Amino acid sequence: MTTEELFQVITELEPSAKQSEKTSDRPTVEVPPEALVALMQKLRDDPRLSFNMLLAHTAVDWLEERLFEMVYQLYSPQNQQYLAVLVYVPRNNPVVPTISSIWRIAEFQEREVYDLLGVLYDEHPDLRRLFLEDDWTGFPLRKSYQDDFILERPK
Amino acid sequence: MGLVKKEEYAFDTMPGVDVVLTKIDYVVNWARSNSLWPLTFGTSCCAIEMLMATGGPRHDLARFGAEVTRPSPRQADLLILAGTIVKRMAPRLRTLYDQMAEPRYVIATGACTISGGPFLYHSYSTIRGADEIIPVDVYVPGCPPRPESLLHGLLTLQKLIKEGQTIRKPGVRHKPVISEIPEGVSREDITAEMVELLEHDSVVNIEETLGNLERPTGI
Amino acid sequence: MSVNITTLDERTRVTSEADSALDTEEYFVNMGPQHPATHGVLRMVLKLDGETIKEVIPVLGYIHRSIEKICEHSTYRQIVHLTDRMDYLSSIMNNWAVSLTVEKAANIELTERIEYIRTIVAELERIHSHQVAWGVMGMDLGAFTPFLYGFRDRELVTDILEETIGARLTMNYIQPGGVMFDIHPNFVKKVKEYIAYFRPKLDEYEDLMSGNPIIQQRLRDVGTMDGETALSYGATGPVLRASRVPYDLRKIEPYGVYGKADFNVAIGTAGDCWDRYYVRIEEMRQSIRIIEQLIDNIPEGKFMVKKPAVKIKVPEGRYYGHVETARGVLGVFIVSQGKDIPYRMYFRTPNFHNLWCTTAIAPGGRIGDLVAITASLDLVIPDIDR
Amino acid sequence: MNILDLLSIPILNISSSGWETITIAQRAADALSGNSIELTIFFLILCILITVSMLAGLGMVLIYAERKIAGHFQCRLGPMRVGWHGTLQAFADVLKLLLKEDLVPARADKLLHLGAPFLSILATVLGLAIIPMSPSIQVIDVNIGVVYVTAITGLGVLGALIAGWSSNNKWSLLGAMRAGAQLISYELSATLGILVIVLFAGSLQLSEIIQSQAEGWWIWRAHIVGIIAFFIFLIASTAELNRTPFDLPEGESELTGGFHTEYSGLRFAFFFLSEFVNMFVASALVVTLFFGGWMPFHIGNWEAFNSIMDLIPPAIWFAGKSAFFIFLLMWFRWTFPRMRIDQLMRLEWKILLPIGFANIFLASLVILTKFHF
Repeated sequence: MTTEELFQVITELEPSAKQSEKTSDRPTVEVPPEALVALMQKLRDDPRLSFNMLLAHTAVDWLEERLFEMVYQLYSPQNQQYLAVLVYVPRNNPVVPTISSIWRIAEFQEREVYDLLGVLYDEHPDLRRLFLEDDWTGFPLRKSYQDDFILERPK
Repeated sequence: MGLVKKEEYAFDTMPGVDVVLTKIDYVVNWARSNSLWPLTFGTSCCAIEMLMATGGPRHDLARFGAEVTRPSPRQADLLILAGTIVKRMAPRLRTLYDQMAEPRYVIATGACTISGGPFLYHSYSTIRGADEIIPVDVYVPGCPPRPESLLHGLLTLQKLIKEGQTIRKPGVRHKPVISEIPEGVSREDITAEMVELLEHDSVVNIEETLGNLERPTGI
Repeated sequence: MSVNITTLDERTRVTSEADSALDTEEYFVNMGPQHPATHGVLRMVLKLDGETIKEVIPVLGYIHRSIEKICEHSTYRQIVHLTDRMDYLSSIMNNWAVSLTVEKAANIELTERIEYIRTIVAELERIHSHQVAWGVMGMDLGAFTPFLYGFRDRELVTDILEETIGARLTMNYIQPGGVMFDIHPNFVKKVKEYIAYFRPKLDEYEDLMSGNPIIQQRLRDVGTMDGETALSYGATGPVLRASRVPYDLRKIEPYGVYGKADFNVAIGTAGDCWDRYYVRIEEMRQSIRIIEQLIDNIPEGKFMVKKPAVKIKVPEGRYYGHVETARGVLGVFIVSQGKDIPYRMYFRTPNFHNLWCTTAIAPGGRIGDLVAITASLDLVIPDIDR
Repeated sequence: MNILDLLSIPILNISSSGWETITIAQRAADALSGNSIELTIFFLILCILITVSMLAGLGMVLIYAERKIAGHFQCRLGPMRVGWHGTLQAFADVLKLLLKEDLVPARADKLLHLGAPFLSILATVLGLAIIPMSPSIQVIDVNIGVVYVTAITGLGVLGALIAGWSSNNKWSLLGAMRAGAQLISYELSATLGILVIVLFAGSLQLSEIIQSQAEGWWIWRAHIVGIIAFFIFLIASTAELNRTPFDLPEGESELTGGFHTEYSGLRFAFFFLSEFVNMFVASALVVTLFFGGWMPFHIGNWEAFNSIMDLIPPAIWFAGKSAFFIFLLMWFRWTFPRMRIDQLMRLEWKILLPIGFANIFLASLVILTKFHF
């Protein structure tokens, strides 16, 4: 399946998903948060695509654009095809629907993103800190994170 | 040595007591230094090189009688800190140390445990040196140190135990601290003070320690 | 909308009380952070009924060293040495993952020699990693001797690697743009000697562990995981392959010179602990095959196409690259703004993903089964926490 | 009475003094009836000395042996630096353990926690007392010796159970429960194994069991039945000793230390010591029941060979045979992995116990039909 065919199938499945203009080395689609769960479900279950593996999920903090970019890396063993799904949410109200009902691992990847970047997941079954203590304040991977403990590397 | 301190007044009027007590002290220290059972504890990379490879056939920690790794801190004498200590682990490490029975010794291996190592800068969670949490007797540098270094560290610790020079009090450091010496103080003064501190700290009254510390239970 | 943030205390509160004297009561027990079976500082809160496991709640973060934060302030060459310390048993392969992604992004052409050296060295390290996994599996099941046999043979691999690289564990060898040093003149000879030595030793491993009826009892039909579950939990590497999914990056999208080597992908049939154990043994055999085919054909050429002093700049964009380490797929996600340091760096580590399989397969078993399962997943904790 | 008289007592005379067993307790009673108070006291002290010195001496020797044997099994050397080839290693270990701080967890049951190790070591000492080490070295010879041994082993379980329960630690409790379940279960099989020999020997007394093997050890004479009983007893006693592959109560990689997780110093040393000395007691029992105890090795009517064998003192025979079984137990430990708790129970209740019962039935048939040698 070529990349063009892939995008064709995806827009057919979910009209709100569109090819991303961001530079990336994988085929990338952008989708609004509301349509994320529906798109993911179809990406996994559609026999033409069957993206069975959620390889990675993380988020990028774009401080200047005031956005969180949620990245989902998918792989389809059947077609040997990679796909990256991007979702943008505003930085002041970062809420994304959870996809842990589709891939079990998403539950834990989402917990990691919540822990380090403070993105909240709607309907998440067990949203709590993963690496840091429950009483930790702030989200360290945010670009705006301030902590007196951190030592700067001398130039 | 608690034994010595407690019995001192009862015996010191008798002639020849010094010799006897020194001999007892020697035997006790000999036993302690030759039977260092490490705790099965390793946090990261250094654990492979320190406890596992050093305990392995080529380097064979058993030659020094230190291969009996005890998984329970109550039965261990030696805490080999192998790997980074992070903020979340620090209170647990303190608990582990508190759960160990006296006499207990600590060897800090690897750059991370000594200073934070490669995770020193820009890290929001790495503790910069395990000796901020528990007293450390011997430092073994490297990232990770070679097994031979740990063997050398172990022999150094044995030597320290035989000389009665181990550290029992948190906050006291064998680590050389390079900083500006204030005016009016000479290097010799500092050395003398450190020697005094070390001598003072190597004497621990077991009765007192038992009475003062409430020890946490459970793992 | 319902965002509900919980804490560990709430999660581990005992809810059921025994109704009568004959009823059993469930209780929570902490396994770790200091526990011999967790190979480091993993903590698992177990909900037990007697000895039967009802629920496993892994609690992480006891070795969370904020590598991703440090990466945002480090050049790509500095990042390579941080990856050593994630999965220290496949440090070379971790280096490779970063180098591969950076090279693809920055369009760095490599010589044949570099690819050959990288492949051989990585396979040597895969062997040594599986040796440790094999030995530790024995130790967790209560047999201490395999552990020492594994380390006996591992020492010889580290000898070979040390001669070329200068380090025993955290190699820091593969760099963006080549390898740090050319191979030692003795390298080819010693690798051949080692293969001749290790091939019969593999049979000894099988004699000592595989054939033992107690090992068979402890591993067979324990922690069975089908392919669907494994994919859903994001498992990769030997864990996924044991569940009958032949997903091996070395075959699917060959990097290095894996495309030129003839080897098979070992897969299991049942997906139990035994399969995961045996897939590793078979992978050692396949690694030997790969090395044997490549070792005589290392071409001449440069071993480093970019000088170490040159700061590599990655053009703006998002890059995802991955390699097959000894424990699964290590993915590297770089968001670059065109500078010599990344804007955001994310590591998709194999152990983080493999770990969560325990929550699916351990309940219903005994404590002894959980120990077998964690041993068969072959977890390296700093790789989980990063 | 002077010191030379003491030397003439057969106990210090290493040569074999016939196969008639005279226990030390018996000697003390004789001395008392002969109105020789010094001799009575001497023998009573000897009783204590033998058990205690056996406990300490054997403990150290076995600890050293275990570490050295383990080392050589694992392609390394074991202790080398303390004394010649590490011979003083065990002394250093024991001395260190004696001088180590004795901790009681804050919320533990103090009395029981402190007492449990003594119960454990008491069982071991009592077990040592009944072992016939040669015709003249046996502290006491109870006429229900076999029943006594079984009862004493039960006492050892109590030590482990109390230790685990009183520590107020979940891992300890799990270990204690495992110990209780395992030891009580395997006690049955061990007893069934012993019973076969009791049937053949016609006595419960250990010295008489040995006497009954004057014409041949039961492992040969009771042929199939004896061999089955031997294997059942060996497996069951390994399980009772908590040795690999049955070391579940301590299972380091599962329970961190099992019932003795919370013990340190002297009290841990007691558990440690009693575990090792129990190994000797079990081996001694195997030897006594199946391999003729201190009887020399005889082959049919090879008179010359037999008379050479007779020259070796019985104590040496006994020590040699026991050492072999101790080595076997160590071999097990450094080869086998650990079983799982349900597999352990299945092995006992579904395999060993039925075979044991069938074996007893078979043994009765063999005895009735006089089908043994």
